[in-house]
Amino acid sequence: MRVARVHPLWLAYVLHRVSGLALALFLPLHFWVLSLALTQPERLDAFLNFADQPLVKLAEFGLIFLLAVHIFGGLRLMAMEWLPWSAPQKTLAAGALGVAFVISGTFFLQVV
Amino acid sequence: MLDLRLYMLQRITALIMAPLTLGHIAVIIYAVQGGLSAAEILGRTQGSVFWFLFYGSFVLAVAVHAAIGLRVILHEWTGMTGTRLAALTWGVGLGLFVMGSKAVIAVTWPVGLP
Amino acid sequence: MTGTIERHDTDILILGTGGAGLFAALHAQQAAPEGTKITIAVKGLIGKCGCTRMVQGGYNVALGGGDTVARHFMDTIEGGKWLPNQDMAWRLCEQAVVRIRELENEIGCFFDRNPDGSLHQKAFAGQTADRTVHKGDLTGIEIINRLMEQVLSRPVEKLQEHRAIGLIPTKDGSALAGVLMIDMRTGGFRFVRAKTVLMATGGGPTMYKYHTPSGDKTMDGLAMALRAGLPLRDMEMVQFHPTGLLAGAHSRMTGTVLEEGLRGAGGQLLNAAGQRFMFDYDVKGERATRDVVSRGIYAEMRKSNDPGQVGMFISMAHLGPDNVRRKFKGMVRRCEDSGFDLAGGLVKVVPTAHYFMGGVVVDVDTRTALEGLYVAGEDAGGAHGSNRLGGNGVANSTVYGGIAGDTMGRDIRTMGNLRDPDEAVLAAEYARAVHPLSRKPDLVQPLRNRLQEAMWEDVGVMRTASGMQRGLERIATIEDDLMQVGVAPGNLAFNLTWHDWLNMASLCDISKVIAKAGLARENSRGAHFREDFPETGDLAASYFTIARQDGADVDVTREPVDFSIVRPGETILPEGEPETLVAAQ
Amino acid sequence: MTAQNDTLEVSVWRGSGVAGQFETFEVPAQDNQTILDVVSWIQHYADATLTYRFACRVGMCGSCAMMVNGRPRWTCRTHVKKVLNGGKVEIGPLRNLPIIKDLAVDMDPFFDKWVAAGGVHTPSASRADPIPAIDPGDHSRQVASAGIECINCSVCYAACDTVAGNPEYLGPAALQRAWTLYNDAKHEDRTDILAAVSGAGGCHNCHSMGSCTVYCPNDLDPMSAIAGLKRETARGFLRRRK
Ligand SMILES: Cc1cc2nc3c(=O)[nH]c(=O)nc-3n(C[C@H](O)[C@H](O)[C@H](O)COP(=O)(O)OP(=O)(O)OC[C@H]3O[C@@H](n4cnc5c(N)ncnc54)[C@H](O)[C@@H]3O)c2cc1C
Ligand code: HEM
Ligand code: SF4
Ligand code: F3S
Ligand code: FES
Repeated sequence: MRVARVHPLWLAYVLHRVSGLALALFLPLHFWVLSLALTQPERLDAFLNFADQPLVKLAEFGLIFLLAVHIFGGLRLMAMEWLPWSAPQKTLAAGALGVAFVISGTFFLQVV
Repeated sequence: MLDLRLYMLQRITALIMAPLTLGHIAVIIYAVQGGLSAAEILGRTQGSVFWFLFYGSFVLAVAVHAAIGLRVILHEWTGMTGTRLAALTWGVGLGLFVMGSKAVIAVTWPVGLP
Repeated sequence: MTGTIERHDTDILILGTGGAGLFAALHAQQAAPEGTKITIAVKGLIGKCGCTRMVQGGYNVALGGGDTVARHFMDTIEGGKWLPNQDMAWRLCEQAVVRIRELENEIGCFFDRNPDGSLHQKAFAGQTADRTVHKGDLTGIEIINRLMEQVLSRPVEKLQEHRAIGLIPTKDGSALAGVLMIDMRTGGFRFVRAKTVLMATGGGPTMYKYHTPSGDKTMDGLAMALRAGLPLRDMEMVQFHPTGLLAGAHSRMTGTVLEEGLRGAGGQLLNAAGQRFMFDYDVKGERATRDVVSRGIYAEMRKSNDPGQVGMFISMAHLGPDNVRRKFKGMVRRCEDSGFDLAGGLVKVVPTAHYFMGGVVVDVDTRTALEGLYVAGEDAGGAHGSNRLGGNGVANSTVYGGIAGDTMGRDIRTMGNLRDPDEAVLAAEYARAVHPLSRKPDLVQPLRNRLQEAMWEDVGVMRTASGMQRGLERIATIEDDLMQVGVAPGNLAFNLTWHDWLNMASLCDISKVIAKAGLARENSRGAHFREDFPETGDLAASYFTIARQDGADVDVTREPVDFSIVRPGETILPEGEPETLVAAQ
Repeated sequence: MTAQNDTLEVSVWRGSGVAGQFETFEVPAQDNQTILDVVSWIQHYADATLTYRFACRVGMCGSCAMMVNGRPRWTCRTHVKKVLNGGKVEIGPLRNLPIIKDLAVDMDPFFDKWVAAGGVHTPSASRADPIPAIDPGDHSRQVASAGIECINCSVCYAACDTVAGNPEYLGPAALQRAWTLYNDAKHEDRTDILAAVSGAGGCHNCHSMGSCTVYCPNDLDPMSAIAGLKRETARGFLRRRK
């Protein structure tokens, strides 16, 4: 059976989960690349060069975006859970997304 | 699946990571100006107790945080429970911790490039 | 031919989970000896069916501030037009004081407060003090939710969606052995033996075209009691609420209550020409008591004599739509959900059968003529006489439900073993229930519609001898037709149509009794209005009706009211007490 | 909008337990018709074996909730016009509860959790005592009153994806009741409630996805109530560690 439940808070939840999951999958890769520094620095350099390509840049932007989304989504959640004000939740959700955009946008502009 | 203890652990690690991650992003934004190179990165971090603690605590926190997070997702999406779920939680946590530690050591241990 | 009937034993069996049933379960647990097994059987889900949940206005109880038990009692007697059993009415008013404290302190209800923290009380029509305790206009939800939680968390056996269909006596007929029921979810039969049984199935005059009670209430209890040979009293007394929503014959919303407070706040009743008419019938206009307003609307409907124009209109807009929306939020939304604009437009209303004053004859401890059977709540007759005051309904079911629990818990100590049933009666009750399964399947609902039309037209708000005779004939034909209508026996699990058939059987049985008792009362009292006998009659010679099954027939007799506490024309209020404590509106 | 059509095309879930399928019926359209009316019409006139549940007909008992076009609703208070989609509507049993038959679900798990969450008043006084004076404007009383009108219809429970994925999770309604009692000055064991909602199926499983609050037909806000429980338990956790 189909379930209809699309509304802002639910989307915020999905976004938080997807970003968390993506980060969790990406992180081991990130760690692996960094640990190359010790043993094979030239491969790290090669990787960093590879990372200069536009497509990869875009992917990085996505990653930072996800991180930002996840962080501000998480802060939003903890604010909702622990701080006494709770009414303007949707605004919070939208706000978190906005901040995430600004941060990752800055990153993007800097990088390109 | 998530009792008060796990919940607090996840929230506390999140709170620890929030400034660390934002700081990390800030550093990257600053660093990428002018292009990255391994030497540049390592030159800044290797041998620095500050960066060791900075990234070390991140690794510790993220291992706990992501393990709990994945545990919840696994349970809700696959119905996994009991020892298998516990084993996977620990596996993810330890795996991340080991890999992360290697990375932190690589980046901050004061050995210099061989 | 008893197919498979599963046998089941318990000590205390309670039928129904309204205010009466749930209170009985709690009190039985407190009063019965350790180790007593308590079982609840109910036609729906625990606490979610029945009318107690639907109580809006509130709970009558005299809590001081000038109000006294004596005053509450006098209002009840005068409201019931001197027909109530006075000992029962007294006990009701007296125990309500304890019960409301129990509800607040032990069960966990929270009723509305005044700014100073004391309970807020208001006055329903017909009361001489601000007496009604309430939780907004959703009092029943608060009461039943809290009771339900208490019962759900206790070790009580729960037989949900179990419908009682027959009271089975012992072979010598001296006592009740147990109750035959249908496990509705499986369609199987179950006979439950018990030392004591409380019947709290809540009456429910749903044989009228317009009615307020919940869908599960279809007079099953009274029909069972009638067949078991118990005397029923005041069976002509059907209370109509004046403002039921009229949303069309196809809608279950039709008949549901638009609250009393609308009229209290100044709501106007208009006819098709847009004119107010209630002042033609009573000086209080729309603010007159329920029976008066119901008759006013009914008379006006008849006057308009337009088949296309059923019902009158309630109008609130002159009070300011926004104001109405704020003050009656729930009602406005409810109307809106079924397509009407209560705040700014006109909503069609019609008198709707609301409460049944009649019931099984019981003593003040809820005992009946049959050993082992106890009756409380709307199933029991006597406390209200010819009219139930708004707010005395829940008070009655919670007070007497609790008393029933106490009494059963006490009585069970002196009772021996479980009793064996008269297998012949058991077989007969079983046969009755499976009757439609061997007939050709056909639609049941048209019969329900026909019965509801007949009762509304001929045994309704205004009655005459010839009308009620005609009504009886119509019921008889409908009953004959019902016996020919079958239900396909293929899938009996949760088969609502089979239960609709059984509902119809109960409703037909009690409809007949209502008409017969109506014929036997040749005067007009409270809810019972005879156009051919419009006078109240001599109060000092007041009688109540008693109906009993007599072979295939129902026999109605009259019995004099015992004025055990106060006589007509007298009062028990101290001399010099003001007539009313309610500030004039 | 094709509400003017004189028939509705209604898909209804049929079956017991996990097995079942949708079956389509043509139902005459009427003014002022609710989904409950539609379902009743099918049982009365088209298929005598259709099973569903209702009692009060006016949104007070919470027994008629079903999935209407994939969204949990009180069917007695849902006007057909509100949900009709090109003359069609799909009606299924409430989500997240075992199906007994057709449109009727077993609500026992819902109520078991209600009790398990500590949703039962424990008295601090008896019927012999006077009714305590309580200031209705008091902050904690207002918090308690915010969720008190819940009719345990299970709509929020059906809307919540966490319940769907995590069968142990107590769910929004039960937790809201616990929060109400936690704020009720008359309740004797307030700390017991925090213990009851802190287990493996407790309030901490809620992801604040808010479907409970968005779909509650009573305009209640279980999400915020659960947040309250999280706040109080977290506070207790930190205090204990000190
Ligand atoms: C809309 C409405 C508003 C009302 N407002 C007020 C008010 O403001 N104040 C007031 O005092 N009174 C009010 N009343 C009246 C009040 O609700 C009743 O007087 C009282 O609740 C009856 O309680 P009860 O326990 O006897 O029956 P109910 O609460 O009706 O319970 C009957 C129970 O018996 C069960 N049952 C029925 N048949 C069977 C069977 N065959 N087998 C097993 N179980 C069965 C039912 O499912 C139900 O659980 C109102 C009634 C209605 C309908
Ligand atoms: C970069 C590393 C991070 C990873 C890999 C990660 C991963 C995850 C994962 C997989 C989840 C589970 C999601 C779910 O249950 O739906 C999660 C949840 C969560 N994360 Fe992160 N996270 C990271 C950083 C952060 C940070 C920095 C914060 C701080 C604000 C944060 C706050 C949260 C919160 C509050 C939750 C709980 C969500 C819920 O209960 O619904 N996370 N995280
Ligand atoms: S919170 Fe709302 S949706 Fe949930 S059970 Fe209560 S009334 Fe129903
Ligand atoms: S929908 Fe479920 S996840 Fe929490 S906010 Fe409501 S309980
Ligand atoms: S039938 Fe009671 S809420 Fe719908």
